[in-house]
Amino acid sequence: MMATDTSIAPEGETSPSGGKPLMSLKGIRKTFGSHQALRGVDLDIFAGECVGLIGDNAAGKSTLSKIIAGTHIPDDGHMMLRDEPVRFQSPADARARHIEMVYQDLSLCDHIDVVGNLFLGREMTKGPFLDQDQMIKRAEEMLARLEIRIPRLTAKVEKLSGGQRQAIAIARAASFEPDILIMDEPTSALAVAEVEAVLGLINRVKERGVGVILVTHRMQDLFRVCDRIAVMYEGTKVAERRTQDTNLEELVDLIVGKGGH
Amino acid sequence: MMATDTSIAPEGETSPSGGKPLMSLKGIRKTFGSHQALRGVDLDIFAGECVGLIGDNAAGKSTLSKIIAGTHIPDDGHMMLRDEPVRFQSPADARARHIEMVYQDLSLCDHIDVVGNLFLGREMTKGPFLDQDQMIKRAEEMLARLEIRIPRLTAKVEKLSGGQRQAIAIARAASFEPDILIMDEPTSALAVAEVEAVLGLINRVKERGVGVILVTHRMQDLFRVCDRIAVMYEGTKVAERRTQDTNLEELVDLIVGKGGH
Amino acid sequence: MSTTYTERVAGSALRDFVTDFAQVLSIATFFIICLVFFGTMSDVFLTPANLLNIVRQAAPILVVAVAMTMVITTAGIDLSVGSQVAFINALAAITISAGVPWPVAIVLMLAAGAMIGGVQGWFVSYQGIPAFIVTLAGLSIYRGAALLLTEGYSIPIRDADGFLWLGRGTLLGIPVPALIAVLVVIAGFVVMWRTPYGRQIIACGSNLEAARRVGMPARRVVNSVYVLTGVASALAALLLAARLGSGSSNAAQGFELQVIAGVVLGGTSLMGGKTSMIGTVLGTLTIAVIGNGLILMHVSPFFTQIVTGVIILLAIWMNTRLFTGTWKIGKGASNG
Amino acid sequence: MSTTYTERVAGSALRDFVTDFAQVLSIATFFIICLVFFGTMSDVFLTPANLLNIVRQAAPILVVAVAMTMVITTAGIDLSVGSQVAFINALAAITISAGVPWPVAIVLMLAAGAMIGGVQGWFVSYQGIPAFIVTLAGLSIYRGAALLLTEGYSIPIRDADGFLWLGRGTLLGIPVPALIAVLVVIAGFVVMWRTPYGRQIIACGSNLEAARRVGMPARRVVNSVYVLTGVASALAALLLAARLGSGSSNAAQGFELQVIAGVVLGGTSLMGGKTSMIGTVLGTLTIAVIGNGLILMHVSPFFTQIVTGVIILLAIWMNTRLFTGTWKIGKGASNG
Amino acid sequence: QDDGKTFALVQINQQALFFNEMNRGAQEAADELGVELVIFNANNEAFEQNSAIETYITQGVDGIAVVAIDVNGIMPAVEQADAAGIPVVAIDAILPEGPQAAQIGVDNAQAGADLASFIGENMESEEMSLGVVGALNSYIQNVRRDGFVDNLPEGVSVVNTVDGQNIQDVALNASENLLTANPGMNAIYGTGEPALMGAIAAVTSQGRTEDISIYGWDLTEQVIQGIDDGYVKAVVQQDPAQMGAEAIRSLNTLADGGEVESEISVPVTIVTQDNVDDFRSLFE
Ligand SMILES: Nc1ncnc2c1ncn2[C@@H]1O[C@H](COP(=O)(O)OP(=O)(O)OP(=O)(O)O)[C@@H](O)[C@H]1O
Ligand SMILES: Nc1ncnc2c1ncn2[C@@H]1O[C@H](COP(=O)(O)OP(=O)(O)OP(=O)(O)O)[C@@H](O)[C@H]1O
Ligand SMILES: O[C@@H]1[C@H](O)[C@H](O)CO[C@H]1O
Ligand SMILES: [Mg+2]
Ligand SMILES: [Mg+2]
Repeated sequence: MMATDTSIAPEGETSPSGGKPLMSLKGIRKTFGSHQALRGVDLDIFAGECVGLIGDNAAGKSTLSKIIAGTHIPDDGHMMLRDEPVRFQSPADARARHIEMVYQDLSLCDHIDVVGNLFLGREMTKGPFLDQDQMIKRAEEMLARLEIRIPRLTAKVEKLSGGQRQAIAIARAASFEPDILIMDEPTSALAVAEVEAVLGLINRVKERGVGVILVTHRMQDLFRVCDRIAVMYEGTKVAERRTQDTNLEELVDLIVGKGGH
Repeated sequence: MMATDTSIAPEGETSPSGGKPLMSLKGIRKTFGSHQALRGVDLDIFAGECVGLIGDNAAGKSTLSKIIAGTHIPDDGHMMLRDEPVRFQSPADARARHIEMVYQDLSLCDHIDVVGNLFLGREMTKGPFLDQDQMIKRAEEMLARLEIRIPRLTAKVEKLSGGQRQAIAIARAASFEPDILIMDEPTSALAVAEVEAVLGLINRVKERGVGVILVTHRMQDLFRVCDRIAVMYEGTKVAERRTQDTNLEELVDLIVGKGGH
Repeated sequence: MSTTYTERVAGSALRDFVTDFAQVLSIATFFIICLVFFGTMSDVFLTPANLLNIVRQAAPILVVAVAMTMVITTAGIDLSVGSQVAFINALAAITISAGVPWPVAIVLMLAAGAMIGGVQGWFVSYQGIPAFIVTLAGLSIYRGAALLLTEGYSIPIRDADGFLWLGRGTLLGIPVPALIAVLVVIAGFVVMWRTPYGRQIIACGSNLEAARRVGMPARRVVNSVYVLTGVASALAALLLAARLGSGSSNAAQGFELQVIAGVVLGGTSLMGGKTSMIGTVLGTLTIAVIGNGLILMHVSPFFTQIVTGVIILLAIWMNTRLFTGTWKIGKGASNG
Repeated sequence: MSTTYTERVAGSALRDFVTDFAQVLSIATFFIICLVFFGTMSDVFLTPANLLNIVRQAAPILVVAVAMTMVITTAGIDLSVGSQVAFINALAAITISAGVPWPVAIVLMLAAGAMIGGVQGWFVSYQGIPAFIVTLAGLSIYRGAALLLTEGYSIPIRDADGFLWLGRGTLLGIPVPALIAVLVVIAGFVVMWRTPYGRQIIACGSNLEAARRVGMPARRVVNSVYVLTGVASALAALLLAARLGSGSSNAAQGFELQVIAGVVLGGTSLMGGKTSMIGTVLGTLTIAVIGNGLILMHVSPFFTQIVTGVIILLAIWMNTRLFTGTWKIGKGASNG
Repeated sequence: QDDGKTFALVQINQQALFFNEMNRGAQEAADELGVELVIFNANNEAFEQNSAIETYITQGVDGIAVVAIDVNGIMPAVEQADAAGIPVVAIDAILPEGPQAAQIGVDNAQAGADLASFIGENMESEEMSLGVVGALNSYIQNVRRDGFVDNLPEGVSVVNTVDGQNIQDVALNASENLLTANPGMNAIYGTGEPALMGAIAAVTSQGRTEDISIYGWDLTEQVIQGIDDGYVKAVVQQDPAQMGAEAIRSLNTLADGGEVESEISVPVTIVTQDNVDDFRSLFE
């Protein structure tokens, strides 16, 4: 049933640093009802690199990402963070370990304003009270870095455009010094300039030593930021390539199962 | 305040057919609270052509699309459908005129199964009852055409992956012989093969004489299916180009306001 | 390099079934436990006479619960049903006492119920006022109207044996109210399960804007479910009047909470979209069975309220743990 | 080719304000209309004595409404508050009658309230049982417990003048219950408006999963709001006991609906996330004012319930039309 | 004729004939005396009664009559009224020691006991097993239940007590279950109008009029029918209209500076087939 790519080069070789992985997943499985979302997946993430996670729709990319972020608890498998076994019971556990995620569904609170969503779960306070002024000031910086324009930071996010909402989710995850940053299709609703800004952001955080996982269907972006690309198929990881060793056609073939050349 | 591109060639010239437009918008305005989402937009859609609608995030693309689909009622402006003035009070009015839309937020009912969502508002019946068998049969065909795999058609859509959900929204809008098909970022969550399927679908329906409006941030797709491209900026239409007369760089410049060369 | 591509194997369909129907399975299990428990504790409980008794008593609640399921499925609520029952029940007694032939009175009452419900539904759907507020106002208004009509008298219904038969008679050995309730339940079940109208109700509760966008007459649908609670309340009022042989403003106090309790216990979600007509029936009957069983067991009336509450709570708790699979030992036991 | 690029001009901020606060503005307007109307109809209405009267009478409801606002903001509900009030109110009378010094009794009662609320909250948040069912069971259980404690009689509180002062005394000319209610309201307002805890409550109601995903202790927060309704109910029970000088299992029947009505009238949404503490205060006071005004106007008791219901309904209707801008004539009047 | 006096009657609810009759009697007396009467309906909420009394005090009415829900809880309001110089009289429910000027009505405990001894005097067989349909949420009815049960004669056993909650249809269900639960039971005692109505509907609709005897409180048309048919044996009938009238007359006297008896008793009658004819006119 397991079908990981056995012919791929051993771990050390695909890693950019040759060192120990920041995070390491082994044999991750997850079943929903009768549906095997993940059928035993291994994945390493190294500090300062970006791993692209690609695959057909419903291949299990989001499920795997959520497991790393503590949102789902795997049915089976092991996770190691800096050589230490971890078992996240909730996203709070993962966040405490500096793992942040941009969710595909964004996970915003529609009834809370832009600032509030940016600082959700990490509100700035002055004494026992929210420090709204300070948060607004920082929020402006956070959004400016993503080149997104939001006229009224105290407007509820409910009414914002798709791209504006996505930018908020990205700014929230990226702004609090994560060690591991998981981005599940972060640029799907963004316009050209904003996509550039996000790709720039990824390259910047990589330089700071952050390990990034980028789930995306935009193949051309992979080659601009990723060091390594993992391909998923029907709940398994079927291949892993260094970006410099592969090309678009190969990846597309791998995704749809015409791989293995 | 109005800032449409006045130097552009007159209507007839950008139209592929040289005939009358299928639908024509004039001076469309829409304000939400203090925010001018649309500040007077003109747009024509001709039968058998695909108009690309692009622009920065929050430029007003979705708002304009929703007005055509009857979801928003414009504050001001006129709409003509086949030379006849129309004023939609609700999406039902637009649907009655064979205008279908794929919404950016998908507009699925999470508690209803896949088949039910595909046929939402157009259930097949046998006597007074839903004809579930018939619907399942047709649903399989609808989804197969988009190359999407959904194992259990009677599963609630709530739990499906992002791409699966988007495919359902597309299949729903495209399958009922629309005259005008509006697609608001329909491929944002789709994998490579599925995107191809949607582009193929657009070309197929164009051949049948459908007028398609495609809102997208994936510039490369525009050149594969669009005949004409309208660029929006801050609630106005700032430019309109025939696809064959423009290129990627020009479009990107137009979007961010460096246009007008 | 060669990679091995394998397709997923579909797991047991039973697991999907259990997941999809967890709430109904849970209330069904608990219902059966109740039957067994009370059957063991009391000789009388499982006698046909007593079981028919329970269904007859539950009939008015069941009838309204069916319509309430639809209202709650649209993410609405109708708090006014008890007051509507009191009002129509009083009006029916007055109408019949005034000499109007009872079949005509029945039709008039059902029409009055539809009208009352229609007005409330209009405020909810076309005016966008929260259903809770509209029907809370209704709760006050119709109870007041019942008071005003009867001035506190309970109005006897005489010389209308056909009418009283509705509440007290039997057909083929089965109490008429029970038969009527069963018919209403079947109709409600079929509507929700297999008709476009039922689909519209679910869609409106799941995502009202989506329902509107696909061209459904969303407002009309939302309006209509309140018409249904109105008609159902009128029917329940007729059953009660026929059973009591009188109409009184005192009838059906707290009725709304009993009805809603049955619906929610059955798994229909107050947040809309999630619905189960079978669940409603089981939920309503469970509450009726507990009430009946405790009396049969001679539990002191000072304890009945406590015991009823505790049983309901523990039941739903036990079953949540059983069917959502969170009872797995060790990891995965907590969901966060 | 040259294209003209212009930026949007920001419209009037007033429009945003009106849109953002439509519901509070609406209930505030209506509250003022009520004051003016009853002031005109009755000489006594606007006298300080009567106004203080109203606040004192509304105090127990206000106290619980503040906590209820938080519960409803999390998309929950607490139907058991009336029964909790009855239970604690009876317990308090018994405790004080038994010779426990009243300050100790107060602390014990508040702790008991916290415990009751905590248990209910645990079922809701950690066990995932719908709040409606849990607290409906609570409604039954605590009313039953109160009955059992008192055996249906009322228990007088004697020789505890300090305690009775809480319900009857004044401080600087203002009734003590009113002062307590004002303090609770201010605390509630500040918490919801400007503290991380208030933000967590809103987040849990708006999108529970999102709140969890950003690392908020979502379950603990949901649990905690029920602790607050428990404590608030205990406080209300003490105010009532002190005002009535007795504890009775009959106290606070239908209290839960009054509380929830005030909260919902004030614009807090039963679907969660949307909250307004000022709205709650205005909503609760509006209902109190209508009750008081109708008595002063000597409206026949047969009509009060009808009139109350109609006023509430028409008020909210008028205001919905006024503030949502749907009153614009002609096109745009309908939103679909 | 009009000397501008206003009296308030603070009522429990208006869903039973009893209270409405009381209101009618009070209104007739008020009309007779040329005073204004305002009635407040508390809908069974004890603290609403206090609120209403406070409001009437601020408004400065000339006298208040109250049918208390919570006899202890009403006292602060009564004391407040007294402090404001407004006379208060209590109807039906007996208030504890306090400044109220008069207690009008029935001794419910005594009347309950009287009905019990009536049963003792008229027992047809040695044994009677009896079920009680009560209203645990009504203080007055609890008093009636205890007064009755505590004084039952030899040979009568209470097999079961159920709670009808003072609501007819609840009482009906409870009565039906009572019948099912106790096949050997041969009598029912209903402590108030809704309870009695529920018991009657249960017994008639289950065809048990042959073997069940019904006792209870408060006449209605159905009860009279039951007496005629023979299965309702004896019912305590109060004279609520007179209670209301006495209350207003007393208040009027008090407001004029006069004095009234501190206990004004309005006697009850135990209605049986023998004297039922006297009461038929009430319901015409
Ligand atoms: N909570 C859930 N309950 C049931 N099934 C689920 C759940 N979450 C995911 N699934 C199923 O697991 C499979 C994998 O979903 P996942 O979201 O991981 O796909 P994905 O690779 O992210 O796809 P996409 O590219 O479309 O976003 C899908 O078939 C989906 O229906
Ligand atoms: N219902 C609404 N209420 C208030 N403001 C709205 C509403 N709908 C849209 N807006 C505002 O109108 C502007 C245009 O939004 P729109 O969704 O049309 O942008 P868009 O061009 O589709 O952007 P994107 O590419 O991000 O999807 C945004 O600033 C948005 O906040
Ligand atoms: O005293 C009253 C009446 O006697 C009537 O039975 C209704 O309820 C009781 O409280
Ligand atoms: Mg995904
Ligand atoms: Mg958009």
